[in-house]
Amino acid sequence: MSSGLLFAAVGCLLLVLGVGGVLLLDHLVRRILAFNLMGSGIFLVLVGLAQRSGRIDPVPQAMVLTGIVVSVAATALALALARRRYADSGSTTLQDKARREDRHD
Amino acid sequence: MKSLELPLALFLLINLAAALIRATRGPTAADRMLAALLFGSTGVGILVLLAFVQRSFALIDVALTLALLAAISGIAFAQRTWGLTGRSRQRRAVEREDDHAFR
Amino acid sequence: MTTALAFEALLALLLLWSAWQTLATPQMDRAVIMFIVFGLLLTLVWSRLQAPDIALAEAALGAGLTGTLLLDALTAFRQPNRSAKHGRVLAAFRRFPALLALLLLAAALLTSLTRLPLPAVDLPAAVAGQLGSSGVSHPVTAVLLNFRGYDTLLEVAVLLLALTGILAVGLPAERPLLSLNQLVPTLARSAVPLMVLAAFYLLWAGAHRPGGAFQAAAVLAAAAVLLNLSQLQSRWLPTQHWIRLVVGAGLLLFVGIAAALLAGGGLLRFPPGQAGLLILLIESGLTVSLAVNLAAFYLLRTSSSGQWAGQEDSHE
Amino acid sequence: MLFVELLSNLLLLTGGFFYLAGTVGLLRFPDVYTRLHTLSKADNLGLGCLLAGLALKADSLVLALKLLAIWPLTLIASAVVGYAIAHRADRLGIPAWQREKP
Repeated sequence: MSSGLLFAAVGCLLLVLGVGGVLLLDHLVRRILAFNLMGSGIFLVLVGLAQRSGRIDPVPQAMVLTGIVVSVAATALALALARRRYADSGSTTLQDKARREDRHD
Repeated sequence: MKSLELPLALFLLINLAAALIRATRGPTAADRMLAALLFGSTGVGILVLLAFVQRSFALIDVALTLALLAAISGIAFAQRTWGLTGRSRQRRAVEREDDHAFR
Repeated sequence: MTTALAFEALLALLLLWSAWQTLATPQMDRAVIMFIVFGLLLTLVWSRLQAPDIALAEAALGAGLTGTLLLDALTAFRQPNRSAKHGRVLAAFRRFPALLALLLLAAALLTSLTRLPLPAVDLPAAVAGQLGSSGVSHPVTAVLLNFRGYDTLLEVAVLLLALTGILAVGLPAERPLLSLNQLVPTLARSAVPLMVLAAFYLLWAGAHRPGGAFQAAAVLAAAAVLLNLSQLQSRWLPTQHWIRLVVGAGLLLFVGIAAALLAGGGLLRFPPGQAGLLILLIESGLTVSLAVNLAAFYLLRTSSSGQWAGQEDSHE
Repeated sequence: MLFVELLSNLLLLTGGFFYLAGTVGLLRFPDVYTRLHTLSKADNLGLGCLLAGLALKADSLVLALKLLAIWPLTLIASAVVGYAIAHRADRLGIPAWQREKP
């Protein structure tokens, strides 16, 4: 097993972990973190898969470089939205605070 | 003579793993921040060793960048975050004291 | 060979462990720290995968900007740090249907990974073949700014859009530092000039070895963050026009050069003779513009008496 | 030539030893202040030996100088971060460990 393939497999697992986190966790910052894990998983798959024969491939590397910068921008925007949501409603999740308290407790 | 770099890199990674697991279990938030600090020394060490193992000396630039920037998140944590998100009464008390000092 | 395999296997395990901790740990500040650790481990992985360009960007952004942004955002949530329901939500991972679906997804991805045929087009050879006419000798830079220049053009546009979105959503008020000690400004005074030097070096190096505009911009942005943390640089206000000018200038320069070249053929098809010079021009402009854009994600704030301050207090 | 190689390997091994000492300290020390010591002292000494050892193996002078430039950077950075964390920990009232008197 080449190191490219090994880390592509790790990337797949990270992607699955991130998908689970985005779907199942409720805190918005935690979802943002999970989304970033997904992204990193995809980057690993891209580069790892292209280099599974051990040869360096500059094309996916350049694309991932672009992707990393874009994901930082997306994270910053998402954090601003989460802050705004909290400032407006006092909730750190997508559910309304009042409804949530009705349902539990 | 067998080259020493790769075994040493593995050895450093084992050290990093042990220290990371210890640091994340630590009682205070600072112990967890130690985990990020570890990369300033052990991570940089692994990077320079990898540069020699793979004969790709651009990795030394990566190590240099990491050495320059490793401090930032630790400082941000100490000066902006730690204590504001904590729960214990002790921390709350200090936080209130801090607020007084600033207002 | 076995030592190399052991190294990679341990690195892979650590990476997965830190990712799991990011999601599973109950406290948010701990989750963010584990995410920073994840990013730093990823830097080691990129180095091992012979991708020093990505490792540079990951190290600079992960250590300097993303972590600081996340740590800073946490302070906005004045709620108990531990989300009360996290234990129960985490149990969702153990709930049978969800777990089954995720395991099936993982199995499907992993099996398809091993069955993928090798690509029909030999991209590394194609890049190597055209490298001579690209104006630079480092293949990743050639792909980024020449062969797939429109990717980079759109990326700059995305960054600008994200910043516009943040301005539209509204900026949080500035908070005072929790504690300031004298050593941090001392560090900033000695480290920031070195960071600027390193950024120039990375920009210059990009033409023939790993480095380039993005990595240089990330280092510059980290320098701005460090200056702010040591209170040598106050926060930026959205009313400061120079920020808008500089942030827009990178994209304008890029679009301008692209439009000028449109007459000569395709979008961003550089004439081989001047390609090196044009790429250097674009990269220099991009470095400054991207650095200000990235730093603005962290540094832009309304003044402390802004609208947000009152709203935040009402939820304490 | 053989002497240089021997010296370089010796420095690498010494570096490894200090890293090990740092890890042992991190695992065994009782509070956050002492644990900060292990990272900022032992680990950085290990890094210094490592860099010196590798600089002896470098092909060019530029490379060796670049390697050696990393060390003061990490020294300054870890000193400042260690101090910032300890300072804040002290402000938050985290007590320092004390040996129990018999």
